[in-house]
Amino acid sequence: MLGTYYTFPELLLWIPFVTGLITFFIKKSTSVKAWALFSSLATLVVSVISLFYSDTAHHTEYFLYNNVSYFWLQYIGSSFSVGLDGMGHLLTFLTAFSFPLIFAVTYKTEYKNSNAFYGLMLLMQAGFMGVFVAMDALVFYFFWELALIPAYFLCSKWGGEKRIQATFKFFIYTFTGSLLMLTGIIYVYLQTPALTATADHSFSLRAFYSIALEPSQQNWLFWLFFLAFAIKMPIFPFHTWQPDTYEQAPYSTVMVLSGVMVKMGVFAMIRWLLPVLPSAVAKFDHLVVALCVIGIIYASCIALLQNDLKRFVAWSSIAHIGLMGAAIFSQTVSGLQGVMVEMLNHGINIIALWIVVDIIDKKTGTRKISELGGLALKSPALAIFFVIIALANIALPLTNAFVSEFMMFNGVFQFGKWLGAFACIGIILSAVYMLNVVQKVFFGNTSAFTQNAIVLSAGQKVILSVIVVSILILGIYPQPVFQLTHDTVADILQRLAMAGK
Amino acid sequence: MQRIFDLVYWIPMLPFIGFLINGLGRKAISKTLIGLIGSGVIFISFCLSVLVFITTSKEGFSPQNINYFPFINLGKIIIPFEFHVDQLTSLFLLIVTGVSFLIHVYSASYMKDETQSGYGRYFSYLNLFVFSMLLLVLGGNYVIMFIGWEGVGLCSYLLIGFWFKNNDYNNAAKKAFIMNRIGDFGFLLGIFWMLSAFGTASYQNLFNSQDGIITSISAINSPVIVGITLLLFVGAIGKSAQIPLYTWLPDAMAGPTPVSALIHAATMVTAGIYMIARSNIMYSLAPTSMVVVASIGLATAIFAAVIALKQNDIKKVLAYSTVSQLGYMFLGLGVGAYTGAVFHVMTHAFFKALLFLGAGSVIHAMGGEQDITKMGGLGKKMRITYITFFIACLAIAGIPPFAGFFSKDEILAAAFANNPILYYIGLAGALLTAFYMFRLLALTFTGKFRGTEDQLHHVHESPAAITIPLIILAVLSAIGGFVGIPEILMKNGHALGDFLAPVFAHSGPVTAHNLSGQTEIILMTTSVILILIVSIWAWRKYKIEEPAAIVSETRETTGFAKAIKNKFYVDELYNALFVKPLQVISNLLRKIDKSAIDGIVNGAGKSVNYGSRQIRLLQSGQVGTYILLMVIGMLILLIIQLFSK
Amino acid sequence: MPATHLLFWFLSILAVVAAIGVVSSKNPVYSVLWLIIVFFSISGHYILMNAQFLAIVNIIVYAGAIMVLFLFVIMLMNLNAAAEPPKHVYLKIIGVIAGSCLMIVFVAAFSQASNSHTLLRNGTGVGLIKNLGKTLFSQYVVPFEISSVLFLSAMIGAVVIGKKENPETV
Amino acid sequence: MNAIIVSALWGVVMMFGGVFFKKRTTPKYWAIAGIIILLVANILEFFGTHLFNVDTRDMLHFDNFSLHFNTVAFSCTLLFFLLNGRDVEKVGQHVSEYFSLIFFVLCGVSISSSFNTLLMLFLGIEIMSIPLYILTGSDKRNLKSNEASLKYFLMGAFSTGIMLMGIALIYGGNSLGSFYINTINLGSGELPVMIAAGLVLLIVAMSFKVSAAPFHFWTPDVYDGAPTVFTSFMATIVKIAGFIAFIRLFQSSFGVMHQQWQILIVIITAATLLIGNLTAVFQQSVKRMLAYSSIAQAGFMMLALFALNDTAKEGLILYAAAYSLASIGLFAVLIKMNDYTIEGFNGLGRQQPVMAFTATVFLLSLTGIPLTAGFTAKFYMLLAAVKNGHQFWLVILAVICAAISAYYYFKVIQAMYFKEPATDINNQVNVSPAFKFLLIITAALIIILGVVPGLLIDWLYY
Amino acid sequence: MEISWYIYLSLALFCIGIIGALTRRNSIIVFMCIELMLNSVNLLLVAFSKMHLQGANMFGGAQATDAQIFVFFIMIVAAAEVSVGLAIIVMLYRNIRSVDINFLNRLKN
Repeated sequence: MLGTYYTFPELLLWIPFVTGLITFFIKKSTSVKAWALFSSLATLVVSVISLFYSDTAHHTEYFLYNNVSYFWLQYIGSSFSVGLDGMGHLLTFLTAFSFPLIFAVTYKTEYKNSNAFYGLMLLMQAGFMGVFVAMDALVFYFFWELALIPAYFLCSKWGGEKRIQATFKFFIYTFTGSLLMLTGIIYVYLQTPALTATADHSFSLRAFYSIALEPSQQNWLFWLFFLAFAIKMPIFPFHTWQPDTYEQAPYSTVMVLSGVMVKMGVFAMIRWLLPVLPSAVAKFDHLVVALCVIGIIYASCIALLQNDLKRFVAWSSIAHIGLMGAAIFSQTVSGLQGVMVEMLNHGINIIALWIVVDIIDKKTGTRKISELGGLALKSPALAIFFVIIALANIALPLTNAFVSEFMMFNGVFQFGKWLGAFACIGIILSAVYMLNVVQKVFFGNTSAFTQNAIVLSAGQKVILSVIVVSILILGIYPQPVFQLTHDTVADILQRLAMAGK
Repeated sequence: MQRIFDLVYWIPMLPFIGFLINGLGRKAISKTLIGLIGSGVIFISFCLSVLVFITTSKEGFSPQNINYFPFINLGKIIIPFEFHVDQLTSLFLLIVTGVSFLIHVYSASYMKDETQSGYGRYFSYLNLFVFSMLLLVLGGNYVIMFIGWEGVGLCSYLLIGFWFKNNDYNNAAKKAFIMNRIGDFGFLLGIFWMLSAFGTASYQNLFNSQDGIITSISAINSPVIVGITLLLFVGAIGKSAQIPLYTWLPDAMAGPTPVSALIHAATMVTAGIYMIARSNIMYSLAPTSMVVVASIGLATAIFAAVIALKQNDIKKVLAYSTVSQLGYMFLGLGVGAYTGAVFHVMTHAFFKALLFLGAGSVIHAMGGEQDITKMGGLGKKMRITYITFFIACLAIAGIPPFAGFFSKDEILAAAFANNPILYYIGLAGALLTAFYMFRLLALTFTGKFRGTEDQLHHVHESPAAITIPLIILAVLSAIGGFVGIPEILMKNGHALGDFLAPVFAHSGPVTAHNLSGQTEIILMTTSVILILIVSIWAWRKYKIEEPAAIVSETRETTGFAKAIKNKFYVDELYNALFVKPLQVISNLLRKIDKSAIDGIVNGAGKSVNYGSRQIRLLQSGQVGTYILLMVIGMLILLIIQLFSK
Repeated sequence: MPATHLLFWFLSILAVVAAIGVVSSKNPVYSVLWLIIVFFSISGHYILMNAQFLAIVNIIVYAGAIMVLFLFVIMLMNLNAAAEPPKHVYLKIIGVIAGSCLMIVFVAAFSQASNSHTLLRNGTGVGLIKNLGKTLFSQYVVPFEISSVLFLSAMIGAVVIGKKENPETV
Repeated sequence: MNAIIVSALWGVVMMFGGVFFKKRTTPKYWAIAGIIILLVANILEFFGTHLFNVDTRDMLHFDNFSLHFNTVAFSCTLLFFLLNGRDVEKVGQHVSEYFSLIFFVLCGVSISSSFNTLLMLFLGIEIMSIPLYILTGSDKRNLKSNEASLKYFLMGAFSTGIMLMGIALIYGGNSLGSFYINTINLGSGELPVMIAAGLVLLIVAMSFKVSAAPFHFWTPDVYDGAPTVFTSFMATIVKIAGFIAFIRLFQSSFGVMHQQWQILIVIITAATLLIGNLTAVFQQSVKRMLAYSSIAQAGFMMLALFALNDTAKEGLILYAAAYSLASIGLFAVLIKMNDYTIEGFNGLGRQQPVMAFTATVFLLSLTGIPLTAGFTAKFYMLLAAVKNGHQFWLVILAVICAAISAYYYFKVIQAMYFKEPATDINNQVNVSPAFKFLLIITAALIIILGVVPGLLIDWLYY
Repeated sequence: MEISWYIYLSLALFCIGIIGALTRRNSIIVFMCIELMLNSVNLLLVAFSKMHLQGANMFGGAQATDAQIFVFFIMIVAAAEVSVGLAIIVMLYRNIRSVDINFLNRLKN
């Protein structure tokens, strides 16, 4: 069993990293693609296997396979320790699942000097993995930044015509946030007790959880962390980098950005903010939830007016993220569990959405909603896929998003009736903008751009079907995901509750 | 016989399978086969429903709660995927499966002009609808009900926009879905509140006679209950097209006629009534909400009926009449006549489906013409349609012994018991109903033909696949009422009431009639007499022999009449109140985003650039200046260090 | 008032006046001369504090070598008063103000310095060549040696900078 | 002591070499040999072998810190020679003189890293500075170079005057009447006025040497005017030597009364960070931009003086290494360019992948992106500063400035990778494989230090 | 004589030197002003060495000489600086025929 030689987190981390580095030295573009796909599939296999060891019931074995720690900077009490808990399993799986999907669906697309492209993609995957498995604040920060760099290069090299400015804004914005977080991390670190003989403080997650800071300290530390994560997610009003970046980024990258990278923020909120600064969370939760709820409405309203499909998806995603943020800070079982499931669902759904948009863009040569129309006449298959995906995005029952959004709204409602009610307006608005687009793009009469039919390749059909099936399965039987993340949620809520007393 | 409950899940499952087959194989399978599958699966589940019904009607039957798997399990909140079967369920099962079976058969012929794949699409949608509707009815808790609830909404969206080339249809479909969403918004909040208040959403735990949470709540009108019930009612308003969310239903007539019959008359729109009847215990605990329900129902009943007076589109008339009939049902619920409401749902399903199908047959014959001012005298050409339609009119107008009479009478009686004023208004509504129905009948089937020549040649009786369902429904709406004969006319004749009694047992005190025999008789007779008079008046008024006279209907009216003709400008009002403002706000927000929020972010960058441009001027290149600045810096440091204490 | 005080005041005033002369005189040559006067007066102070060795060195090195060097350079460039157009007057003023502020700050600070009133001790010929030499070559031999590096680099510098390059080699 | 003597001697050797070497290329190899010997000698001393036993009367004090720093400085110089040896030849005729001057500077560096009296500090600083005046002016025909050297000289001399006044005042205030820096340390009492004044003047003078605002004005002009090779040397090794001297002086002499003068450092640090970063944003010439960035980096290194604890010292060593490696590499790349403006870098990624990639690594390191030494260095600085426990806002300011720095460093990256190259053929850059190899080595070093900084720091506790 | 007299005197000279450096444009004169500053420092150091005589007794007289030695070194350095500085000035003069520091403005911003 792999787990006995290399623990799963290591494998998940190193496979993409090493293969990514190798990719740079492959010359032929076809073999590059094959190699990248192969690597991502290998990662997927590992993560799937790891899911079988995610059961915390027989704990020793579980721990053995999923946690490891090496000496790193022992003099300042930071060790290279990585591990997988429920949430880690979930998100590593999402990462591992989305990459092969993306590679496969964009297999036809030709990127110039593709070895660099795929190499960076794989490095980015490694970065994500690192963030999700990090059990040490410094390691976490390390990968948090590392994930950003490939994204920067991918977007500004292979993106649209205004790519450089847009991506640069994105980079500077997030970089600032994370630097602030770094200072926060350092401050917290200096409050931690010594866990090892060599250093008198420690960066390990354990140490971070073990301390109880003064409320006065927490109150300003909170913002240092929150800013970084809020920008990454992005929560209103820190979202302005997102539409531009999504508009400019190449499709396969934007799939990753919106599908996985955004989850880094959510993940970090849950792992590094809530349990570490509980009293500050208790102090500011209303404010934050209010912000998020405003964000939902705000983004939905603006999404109504978008004429560019990419920007449209970007805004709708902001709305969803807002809901996640609100649910996190509702600090309820329902809310947090909902977020867990939603992280997976949102990942799948938005990637699916991008895939379809990509196909439309490639085939018709336009992203302008006003220039499209009547696609359903010529290419019914695409229409059906899109409609299902769109319905998943507006959280129609029996699609995956319904479960998660139901729980998140429920959580927010428990947190505050009025906030909850206000947030729920989102479901109406989401229906409005989604159906608008469905109608304008697929129904009605064909336009000059949509004269000739779009024939889906077999590969695309297969991938979209896989996605649709997973959408439905997760929509009808989400129980496994709950079981996966149950312990994490319980643990975090318990910490919050203890701080409450 | 109990083992039937192990098969219950097949009732929704079969239509779902039908949906899959027809949906995926819509290109492969031949039309006839598609039709067969589509109707066949429904028929099987109809038979199953009959079995279920028989079982439930047995003595000493106790409600069944069938738990399949945990849908959402949060430890302390568990929402299982469960079915709940009792008398109410089984009755609705019968109605849904029965009516939809007939309509499937009808559609098989009605839609035969569709393209191969379109035909398949149609039937798959229809099956999917039945599936969702059955899920709604069978669901063992509010969440499962909600799943069905939104499912039917989706199907109605898909079916209204079935001919998606036409953007007006698409708009109608979108309107329907969004208005439903607004309702669902309330419903959802209701569920959330329920969950946070009671920690459960399944009927079993809420309404169980022994240890039900609600039943154990003694406080009448506790804010929680009122809040929840009102929120749920918002959902019902959306789904069952009550004021203020009714405007989607008339537009929904854009869909194929059988769809209007099935979804927008017989089944889906009655989901609201089902839901409230289902949660009758809660409502009985919240009289305030009851009042709200009753008043909204009554208002809708009158309002819609008034609008219906001046409509010339045959389907629009029927649509408004549906709205108004639904209003009656809510009135019934509001005054606690749950049985009456359900009874009316049943009868209404029969005669309204019949009316729509008849209308469909007429439109079919007229080659798509829907304007009644261009019809007339069709009775001679289309005998069966005419007669069945006539029966339906009698039924809906409430003329004994047809079905509508009994159900409507029960509601009105209960209303009188509750508060005479409700009764009088209700009666007025009934008269209006009688009037516009007979107006419709007369204009369509009697008098002289007003259409074009070739239409006249084209007119013919529809084929058997269309007429048979008509006949069956006609029979049902003729005799369907006898399941609920009032006590005073026949000792324990109210079979339906006895059947449903256990469901509404807990809200007994509210539902109890306290009317003396003769009052009831008097009410009945008066109403019947009045209705008859009105009907005959309408009949004579619109039995137009010479086409010229029709101008009275078509010409530009003024004042109140004009307002009625234009449906009181409600759509325009909503446009001005909600749609436009949303646009404006969104625009505003977009501007804010560009200028303010993004402005701040970019402003930071700009200010850095600006600062850079300014600060670099210090670097003047002059040694003298440099030394001067150094000295000044030194001065400042010295002063701080030496004199800051 | 003892003679030493008189001498002190005389030398001090001389030094300050001369210094002002250095700063203010238009013609560079004059300022050189003024500077030489300053050096002489400072040497006077050295003698006053009987640091004879330094006094001599000061005159030899500064007044002798360095100032002559300056003079050579100035002559070689034959700069005269006209060569220097006046600096912006307000810069001059600011400069003066800044300098005097500095002076004021120092004075204000040191007026309450603890040891500002300790008297200078005379006698004990620390300043004599004998003692200085001894210390320099016993205790301060290392810095002395090291300072040679300074001179070496200065020498090389003079070569590198001063020597005319013949263009074709570069 | 090894380092001082060897470097001085080798300086003399190179000086005479000027007479004997016939070929222009010979001095380079001698210099490389010399620096290797120097490095070895220093490492030997680090492990306790003293080639010369000289009684310095404790005027010089060689501890782990100073010796370790010397190692870093010499290694960087070695790298500098290897990368830029050829370019030194291009500057002017007196190749081997240049090298000997550099060796003298190194002598000054090793003095100022190990001084123990103010006298030695003074000498060390001067020995560092005077050769630099000359090197700056070494490109004699280039007016910019002349101007730079005169500016540098005048202001340098001025700062010397200020420093001396400071020393004098401290001597006066020091009741023991001694120049030994540890005798100045009077425990945590109230700072005597005279010493306080002297301390301010010393801070001013040292800030001048490390080009901290508002005493940084010479830096951009001098770095811009001087021949690029020497700029690279000045901006890296000399500057960090200044920092070592700075922290050494203030920790051992005024460390105990830190609180009484910390505010000055805070002001200077803040000013340096702001001015350095803000002004760099505007620059069009990469060379000048690097000059300003060196100011900005100096601001970050000032945090060590703000913190003044052990972490700060570790951090300073690390920062010294990270900053020097990156800057030397970057300058080496810059020298090869025909056009120093940012546009000059357009499309380099296409033409010279290796150069572009390594340059990217250097820039990322300067920005402080993880996995590069720059990050660990910045991290240690921040750690030290936060540990210090006062003025947290300064740390926030520092990181915000770091973010701003990304703004101008990434302009170059954008130019290299995302802009179209200039089409004219004479803009082609061509470099030797050996050069590329060295660049890769440098980049590798940076990344290694970024992953395991312990390799460098742990020697402090050897 | 009190030490403060000498302190003030040398400070005066120092500041005058600074003023000169600030106000003059002729680089040679600026340089001379800097020399003036150095000399003021020398003076101060010597004065201090005298002041420290009493402290000196407990250190065996050595300490007093320190300052004077220091002055000696300062002179050395000054000499070196002068040679280099003048060389630079001359070089510049060769090129631009002027020693006016206001003409040094090729490098700015």
